[in-house]
Amino acid sequence: MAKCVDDLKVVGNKLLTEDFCVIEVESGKKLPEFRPGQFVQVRIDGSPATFLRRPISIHDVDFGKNRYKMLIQVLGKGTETIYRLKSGDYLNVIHPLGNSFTIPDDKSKILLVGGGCGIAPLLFLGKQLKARGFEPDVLMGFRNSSRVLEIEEYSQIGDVFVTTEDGSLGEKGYVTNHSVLTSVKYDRIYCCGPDSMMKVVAEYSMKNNIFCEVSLENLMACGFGICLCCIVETTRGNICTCTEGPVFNIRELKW
Amino acid sequence: MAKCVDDLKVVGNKLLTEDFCVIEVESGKKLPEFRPGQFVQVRIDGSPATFLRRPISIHDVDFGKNRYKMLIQVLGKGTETIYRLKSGDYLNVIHPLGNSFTIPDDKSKILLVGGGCGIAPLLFLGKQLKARGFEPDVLMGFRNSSRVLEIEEYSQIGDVFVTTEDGSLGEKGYVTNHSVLTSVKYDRIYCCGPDSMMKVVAEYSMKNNIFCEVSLENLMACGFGICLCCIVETTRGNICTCTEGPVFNIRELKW
Amino acid sequence: MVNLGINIGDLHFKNPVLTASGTCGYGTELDDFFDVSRLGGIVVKGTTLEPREGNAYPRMAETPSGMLNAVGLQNKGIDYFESNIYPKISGYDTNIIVNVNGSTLDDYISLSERIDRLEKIPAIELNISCPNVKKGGMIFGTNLQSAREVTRAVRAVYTKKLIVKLSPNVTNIVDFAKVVEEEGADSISLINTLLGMAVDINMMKPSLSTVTGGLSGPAIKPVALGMVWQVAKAVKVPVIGMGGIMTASDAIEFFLAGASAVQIGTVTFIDPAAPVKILEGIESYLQRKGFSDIKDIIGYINH
Amino acid sequence: MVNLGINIGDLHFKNPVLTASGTCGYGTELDDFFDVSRLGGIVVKGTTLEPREGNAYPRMAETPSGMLNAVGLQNKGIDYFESNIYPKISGYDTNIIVNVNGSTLDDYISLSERIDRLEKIPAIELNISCPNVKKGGMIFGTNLQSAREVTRAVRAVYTKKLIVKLSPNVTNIVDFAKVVEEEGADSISLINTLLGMAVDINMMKPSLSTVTGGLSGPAIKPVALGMVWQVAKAVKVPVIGMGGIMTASDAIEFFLAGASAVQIGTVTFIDPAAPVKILEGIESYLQRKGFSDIKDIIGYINH
Ligand SMILES: Cc1cc2nc3c(=O)[nH]c(=O)nc-3n(C[C@H](O)[C@H](O)[C@H](O)COP(=O)(O)OP(=O)(O)OC[C@H]3O[C@@H](n4cnc5c(N)ncnc54)[C@H](O)[C@@H]3O)c2cc1C
Ligand SMILES: Cc1cc2nc3c(=O)[nH]c(=O)nc-3n(C[C@H](O)[C@H](O)[C@H](O)COP(=O)(O)OP(=O)(O)OC[C@H]3O[C@@H](n4cnc5c(N)ncnc54)[C@H](O)[C@@H]3O)c2cc1C
Ligand SMILES: Cc1cc2nc3c(=O)[nH]c(=O)nc-3n(C[C@H](O)[C@H](O)[C@H](O)COP(=O)(O)O)c2cc1C
Ligand SMILES: Cc1cc2nc3c(=O)[nH]c(=O)nc-3n(C[C@H](O)[C@H](O)[C@H](O)COP(=O)(O)O)c2cc1C
Ligand code: FES
Ligand code: FES
Repeated sequence: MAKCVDDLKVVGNKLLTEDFCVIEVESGKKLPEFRPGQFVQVRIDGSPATFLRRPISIHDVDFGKNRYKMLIQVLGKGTETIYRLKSGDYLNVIHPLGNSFTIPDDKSKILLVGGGCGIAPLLFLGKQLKARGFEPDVLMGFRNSSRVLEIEEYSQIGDVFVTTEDGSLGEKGYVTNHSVLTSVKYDRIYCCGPDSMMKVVAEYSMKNNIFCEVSLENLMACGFGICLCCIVETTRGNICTCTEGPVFNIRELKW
Repeated sequence: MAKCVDDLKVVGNKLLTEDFCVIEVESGKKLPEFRPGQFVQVRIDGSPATFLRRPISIHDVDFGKNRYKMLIQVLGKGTETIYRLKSGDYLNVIHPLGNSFTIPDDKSKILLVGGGCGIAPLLFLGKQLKARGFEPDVLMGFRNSSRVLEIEEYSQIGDVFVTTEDGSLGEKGYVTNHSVLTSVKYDRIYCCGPDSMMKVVAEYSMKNNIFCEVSLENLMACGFGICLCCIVETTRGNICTCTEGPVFNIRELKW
Repeated sequence: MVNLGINIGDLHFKNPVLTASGTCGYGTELDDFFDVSRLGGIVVKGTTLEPREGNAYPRMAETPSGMLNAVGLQNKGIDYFESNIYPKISGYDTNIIVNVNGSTLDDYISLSERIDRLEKIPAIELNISCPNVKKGGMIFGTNLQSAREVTRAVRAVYTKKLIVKLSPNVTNIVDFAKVVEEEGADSISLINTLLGMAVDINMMKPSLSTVTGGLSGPAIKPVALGMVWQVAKAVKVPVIGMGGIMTASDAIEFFLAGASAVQIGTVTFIDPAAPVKILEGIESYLQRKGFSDIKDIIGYINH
Repeated sequence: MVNLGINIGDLHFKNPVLTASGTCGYGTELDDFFDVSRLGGIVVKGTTLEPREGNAYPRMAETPSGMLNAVGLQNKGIDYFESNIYPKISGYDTNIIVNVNGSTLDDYISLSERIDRLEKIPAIELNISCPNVKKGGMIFGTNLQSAREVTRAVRAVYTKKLIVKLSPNVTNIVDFAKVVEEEGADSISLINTLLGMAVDINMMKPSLSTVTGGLSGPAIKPVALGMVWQVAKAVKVPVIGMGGIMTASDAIEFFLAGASAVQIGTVTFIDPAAPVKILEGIESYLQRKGFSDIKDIIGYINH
């Protein structure tokens, strides 16, 4: 699957909260074959503070219209610039990048676990799983109810469970405390979120011998394997998150 | 007259040609007392190529509305950014900067000579002269008729004479060849334009013993006298164009 | 309340934000924009014994996130300073520091002696690092023996606080820091500009009349931070950091790396009120992080 | 038609645009974006005798118009290169140059001997300037005697074209250039990264696991240009310039300053097709200015 540089037209920008939005872009060309878990590298023009591109997950894809979505959380200058884009603006990207979540061959019971902005790649993953006959559950953790994102979207995939740190929506606490984990026996967990969250999910999965893949958000300079800046320590040595990841089986990681 | 930093609101941007525009800005505060020949330092955000501010002349002032105009010629990233501004955008400036043209006390016959974008400060100057009872003539040189700027505006000041290099409007050739210079006896010439043009005007004025002031466009880093980058060699030594100029009597310059 | 005061020996600075030499004139040029007495100190323009005309125009070129200058220490000399500038600025309620330059050892000595007599100047900054003059300047700052000699000679005649400003254009800045400390410097400031160059490809000639010049601005911040960190670990005297500071956040990087004070340079050209904004930003950072004293964060990353 | 060819001795480069080591992998990573055989050369990733895991994460920090890296020469070693990479890349119709690294003199010698035997590698670039490894690396490039020894030793065993890559972290780069020229270098390339640092003020710790790292990108272009200009005037061998080249216009600055070829580094991370765009831009500049040969503009500003 060849990577390429493309100028995408912004066709929509839905502001979810003060610091989250879903931006939809369209290519003038046929989209390459994206797989869930992959990401794109977005060029941010117009600031000396955004010299490098910014990695952003593929949130949802409409292959028919050659469109895809990105879920953006504003952290600094780069994401702020994306947040401010309007329909008609253009966004230069390199895509598609990285490996992808493993779609199982067997009849697994699957849980998607996302935290904050980390839910981004799970929508595309969930939709692909559903299209292949799986019925994944979705467990999402947020700080509080005002930061809960896109529940309706994820409800299209399967049952959605929520935790908030303050209990303002769903169960109180962290995702690993949610009751669904004890009431349902999952074969596979796919997880993306803050490192701290992914580590407890990984630990939980290890202990319960559940297949688990996590998607890492290491700092990247290039995104396509030439700078060696994004490495993670694995059983195979230091390897690049951008080409061998961002998705890793937790058994490979030296966590 | 205290200098200050101000955020000005763009209230209009008249595109004159592909690379010229007149942008009008408004201050929320009372404008300081601008004098003709002075300039402002415009901050250009959004590009590593425009680290420093850009000096731009004060083209016209409406003290009543706290508004003023700038005539912009697109040369690079900085002026291009200004050219693209729309009503409602903001422009951060330091103003007012520099000295000003000398308004005579006597009843002089005055000629304003401008070339290309160099006509910018002459509109404000001409209007102030007219307000004080002078009847200045205006002589403007352009490359060709498609680059002729704002004749109507300058016609409000006095008689306007034009030269174009290809003769497509007015007399053919350079300003110093224009017939008005031989038909009218001027006491004073105020000039702004490319160095090459100002040098011939200065030479002409010297030879004919005419009082002549030119406005220089030296490269500036600060614009208010602290960097010492904008110097010009004068009879008083190396002095700053931004504080002792941009207007100089040609007798001072070591041209 | 946050304590922002720092000391160089027994010389107190009410806060650690100073202006950098050559980028704030004599302070008076900034009067319109803010009350310069709010700052910890003002390091005035590079001064020499005799008046200097500096280099030919063009003296400036913009570069990515920075600029090159080739001013070449244009100034009216110490006599003019003493009679015309000193009276005007000695009323500021802040530490006024003169940046001392010379082409020969004797220049440095005579100039320092002269300034020693000026009551309201509690310190000098010995500039052995100017890349823009043919004689002297950087030569002193890029040769260990010369750096030692000029510091020793000035120390012998100058009785107040002696800050030595180092050049970054050296293989090992720590060697220089140690030498000037050994010779009695009360403080070390760094970095001066990096040697650099730009070419105008349309005119097909160098952008500066001198071909090479001094690079300043955010582009050099990483280099400056690296050197400040190395020097601060290696010497006991307080280190004054500078190079590319645009915001309070930049300044805080320098404190965390070991600087006891910072100087604000090129940013002043773009935002003349930057020094005081940076001062305010440092204060609120300390409050937000729960520190009551600037000294708590100096060299923090080494803890 | 414009002639873009240049030579290093009898080694011909069809054009003067090469990729820089460590910023283009082995060339293959760029296959998706353009035909790498269009370039004058590919300088592959820094290679060592033994595999190296490199430094710990984080290895990267963004800085104003630049970035810091602390990769630390991660690579799978010469054996892996020979059996797995070399076969894949030796088909490119361009000069493939291996960037040679070592911790000891013997490392450099053995590695150069090994590479001398690889038929499709017509040149090596001796990296005596990596700031990101504790042993070797920059030590060789910041000490004149070591620079001399390593160049001499490699020259004694390596029979093809020897390019020596210099470190900018020195007081006088010309001294180093002359020494490696004396010892038989066929070409000199510069600059490697500048030593730099960044601090994360929220975490209150260094941004890189190694504290300091190597600064690259447009921020360093003025420094690189200044050094290329100085070196090109001082030596007879062709100079390969690099440091912050983003556009054809940047590359042309280097040619005008005296570089016979350029290497394209960090920009490739942002625009993987940049090398070939720069190549095209150089060609149209020459046409616009009425030159028929790249050699006509090399060192033009000194005419
Ligand atoms: C594979 C991958 C997929 C990603 N997908 C998404 C996505 O779908 N939506 C989204 O909003 N973001 C995503 N991110 C994170 C996103 O790339 C960063 O938030 C963004 O680069 C920050 O840029 P900025 O200019 O806004 O902030 P900066 O000014 O660069 O940084 C602001 C602050 O955030 C921290 N920071 C920046 N990047 C990271 C990071 N990667 N990890 C941890 N801390 C960081 C910085 O240290 C700094 O403190 C993804 C990252 C990766 C590697
Ligand atoms: C006192 C003063 C008043 C000015 N008034 C006006 C005005 O009213 N309207 C207006 O459009 N421009 C005016 N200028 C010129 C204006 O400042 C420059 O055109 C502008 O800074 C160019 O910035 P840029 O980013 O667009 O181009 P850059 O990318 O900075 O430069 C593009 C090209 O123009 C050349 N250039 C840039 N600045 C100058 C300069 N000052 N002199 C000669 N060549 C230069 C550069 O060398 C380069 O080749 C004035 C300049 C001064 C000093
Ligand atoms: C235009 C200009 C003039 C300077 N003049 C002097 C000087 O006279 N003496 C001196 O020690 N440093 C001088 N410097 C260096 C600054 O004081 C400072 O060390 C350097 O610019 C780095 O800081 P910055 O990046 O914040 O500007 C000058 C810098 C600039 C840009
Ligand atoms: C991530 C990274 C890795 C690098 N690795 C090497 C290397 O292995 N060997 C080497 O000689 N230079 C290495 N360099 C330096 C570059 O080849 C080049 O000299 C430097 O980055 C300056 O050019 P640039 O500003 O165009 O990137 C590396 C640079 C970067 C950014
Ligand atoms: S980000 Fe460059 S190799 Fe992964
Ligand atoms: S532009 Fe700085 S002194 Fe004139």
